[in-house]
Amino acid sequence: MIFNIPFIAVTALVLIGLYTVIFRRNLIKMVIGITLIESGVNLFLITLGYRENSVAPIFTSLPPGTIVPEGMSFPVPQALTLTSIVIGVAVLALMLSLIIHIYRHYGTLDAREIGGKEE
Amino acid sequence: MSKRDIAAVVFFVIITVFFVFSALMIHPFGVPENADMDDEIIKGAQSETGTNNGVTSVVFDYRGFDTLGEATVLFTAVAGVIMVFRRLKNE
Amino acid sequence: MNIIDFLLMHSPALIVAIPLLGAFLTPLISRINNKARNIFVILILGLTTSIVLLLANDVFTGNIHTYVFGSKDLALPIIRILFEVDALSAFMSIIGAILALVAVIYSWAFMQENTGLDKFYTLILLMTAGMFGMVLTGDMFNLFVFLEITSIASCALIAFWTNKGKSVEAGFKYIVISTISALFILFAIALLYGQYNALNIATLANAIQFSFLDKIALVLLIVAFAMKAGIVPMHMWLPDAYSKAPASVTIVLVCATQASLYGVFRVCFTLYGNTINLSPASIGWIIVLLGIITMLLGVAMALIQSDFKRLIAFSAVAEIGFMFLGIGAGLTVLENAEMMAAIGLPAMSGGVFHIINDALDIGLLFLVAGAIYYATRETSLDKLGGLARNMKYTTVFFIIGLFAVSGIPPMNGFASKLLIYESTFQLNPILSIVAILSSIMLLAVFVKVLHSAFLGPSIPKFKEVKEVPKSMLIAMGIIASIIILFGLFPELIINHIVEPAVNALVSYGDYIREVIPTFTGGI
Amino acid sequence: MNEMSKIVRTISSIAFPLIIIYGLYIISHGHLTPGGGFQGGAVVASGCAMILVAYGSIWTIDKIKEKNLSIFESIGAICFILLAIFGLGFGAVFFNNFLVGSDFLFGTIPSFGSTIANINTGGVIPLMNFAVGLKVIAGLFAIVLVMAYASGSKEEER
Repeated sequence: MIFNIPFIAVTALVLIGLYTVIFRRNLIKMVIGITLIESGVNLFLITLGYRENSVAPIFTSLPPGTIVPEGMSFPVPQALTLTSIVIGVAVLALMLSLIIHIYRHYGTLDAREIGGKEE
Repeated sequence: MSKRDIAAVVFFVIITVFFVFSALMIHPFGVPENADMDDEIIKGAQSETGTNNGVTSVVFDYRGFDTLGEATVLFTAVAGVIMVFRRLKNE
Repeated sequence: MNIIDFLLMHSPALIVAIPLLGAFLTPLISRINNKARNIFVILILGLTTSIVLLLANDVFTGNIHTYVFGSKDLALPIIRILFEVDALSAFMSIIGAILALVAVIYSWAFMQENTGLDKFYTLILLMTAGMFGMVLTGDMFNLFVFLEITSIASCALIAFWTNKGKSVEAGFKYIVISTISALFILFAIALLYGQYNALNIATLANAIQFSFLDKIALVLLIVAFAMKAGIVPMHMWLPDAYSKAPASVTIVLVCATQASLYGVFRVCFTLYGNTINLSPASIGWIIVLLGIITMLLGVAMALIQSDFKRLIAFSAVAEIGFMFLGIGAGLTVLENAEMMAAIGLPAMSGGVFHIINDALDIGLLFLVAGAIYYATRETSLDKLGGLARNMKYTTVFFIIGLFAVSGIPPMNGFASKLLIYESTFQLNPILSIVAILSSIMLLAVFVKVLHSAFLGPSIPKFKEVKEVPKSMLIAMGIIASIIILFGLFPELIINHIVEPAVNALVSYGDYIREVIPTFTGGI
Repeated sequence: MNEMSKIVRTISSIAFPLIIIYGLYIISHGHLTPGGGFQGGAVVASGCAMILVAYGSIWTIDKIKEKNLSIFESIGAICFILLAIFGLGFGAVFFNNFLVGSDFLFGTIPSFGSTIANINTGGVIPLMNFAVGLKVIAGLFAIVLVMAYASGSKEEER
């Protein structure tokens, strides 16, 4: 069971993030929650690609005695995680710039106050 | 509690159950069940793409179109941020 | 090899790559001048539309196109990204191509007075490219990437008028909803990848065992796509986003929503088509129920709105209900061949036909609303009035849209709604009565708009209002003429475009067999 | 954002070239060692962001406009997609690695298994790394610059 710690971490990250998004009213905290969910999902992806006692799938100066391909971890989840991280950065930048504008218009970051206000 | 809060709690509980079960039921850490696609990629990476780095061979060759999409996402975000902070006419 | 064959062979890649290249070039071209940029964008989308039509023409005869990136042959196991185009994908990409082209023509005059237009056009092109990628791809992760491109671009465009707090708020709401749903989709993809070590849709559909994890993945995928498609319990973001965005963005956003709807269909029918062990009838009834609720709620909310664009947004919600009613009614009789031929196929073709009709009708109405905003700077129905005197063409286009959306002959809405009424009446008369009732209520809603905005005494404030510029009239004219064309020759459209799409929806086996020849299931 | 003290400015001026060189190393060795266009680009962009923080957004936007960065980004993206489209001319499909196995640049194929690093491998991958690197540097720096300038100019108004 101790080997499943990464999956426990994934669940914890996703649930903390989801809790923050659903129950917190501050927009910045919502964004932090989304970032947490995203880290959880990324961790899940990268965890799926690990094989016991494996090395990174890079052939430059490979440790002697490595079996190819069984001794290497999966390259695809790493590539997917890379893509997903960049997408996360893009979304984060856009969300933060919208929050700056919302703050200029309403003078508050509380989601409920913003919903009730007219311009 | 308002109706909205109850709906939020129900949604949260259902999703919690989903995530907990999927973390419990997926294969144990380090012992994947199936490795067809990745073994094929590791074996072919050097001869087909000429790279020593398996991850780069996936990122730029086998799944190169994803990387184009990823670069486009960044491009979109930059265009979006610059557009959102543009100078408006009446300012 | 002549040029047509070359284009046809590479068309799945070109349809995505040309708008992308156009988007990357737009910041450079707009250095020259604004006119060159507008012409360039229209040319790029015109070229894309012609390639889409070329590809669709071939796909509708029954071929399925596959395109492997980076390698000529399709070696198993699939390790490269694969595009797979069947009739349903081609159908959705036609909608996207036409509306995006209309949107840029409309923007020429409509957006003229705004700053930041080079970024605006870049984002429109990116959004279109993302939409094409979503409907053409045959790879789950690629679908996620294109979904993100579409949602980031649309979020930035919804918030285009940053001087209005409400539109920035609508954009923020949209990006939060779409990011969370995209992360759910990514998690579901990871679940599938962890079990089967594959990302290709056909490979996954062949390998799927429908274990407990697969069920979780199915629910997450459907919830996420339904959230983005604006189906009723999760439609909160839709009226805000539709009504606060510039009109030419809204019309592309309608297509983006329908691309998410395509995601629901692809997941239910292809990815899980072989293994779902609920009977199609029970899924069908769930969808029918969802459709009825969506329809009634959309119409009821539309009745009480006083803002023109918000009213159209709620009637767009109601229109989604009609699609669901048709497709769900078809599913309820999927297992019975006789009933299927008699009721199921007409109902499903009605539902699928209504997808394109909805995009055109709602699109036209939003363009009319945009035209009124352009002329009067006002969207509140309480303050508008007597516009028909000065804006003759716009009024005509509005009446065409009104007839089409409420299903009155000879418009396209009538053709698809008639199919839905007839087939659901045989299934259960109550369903068709509810559908007819909602149509009548939609008619009432828009007659109210016609009365309060276009007819009635002229208001002194709007005495000097002029007809909108030519480019906007041309854009509205294109959609209106397609609407009338579809309404006059519905048989032609149904036989050549809708039925191949319905067959592609039902017979998922062909889609999988194109990649994995040994696959035996499917209808 | 205002400029920081002289100590910070001096230290960041000294560190800046080192960060740039390290980032470029990561970009150019993407096909041999961990790293690549995105990672190296992020390193260089964070070096630029350090300069932005040290010298303030008004000084930085005088030196380089976000319009120019956006042009650089477009050029990077166009190079990337053109490299993909060239595959269509040579090998008849998109994203074909047409340089692998040719005698031209980066054409060598390494032998199977553990090898020593040879930079002359990888086909179009190193070129794509450079294109993506240029794009990411310009893109990330443009985001940071625009956001810093926009939130900074607001503070002055108050």
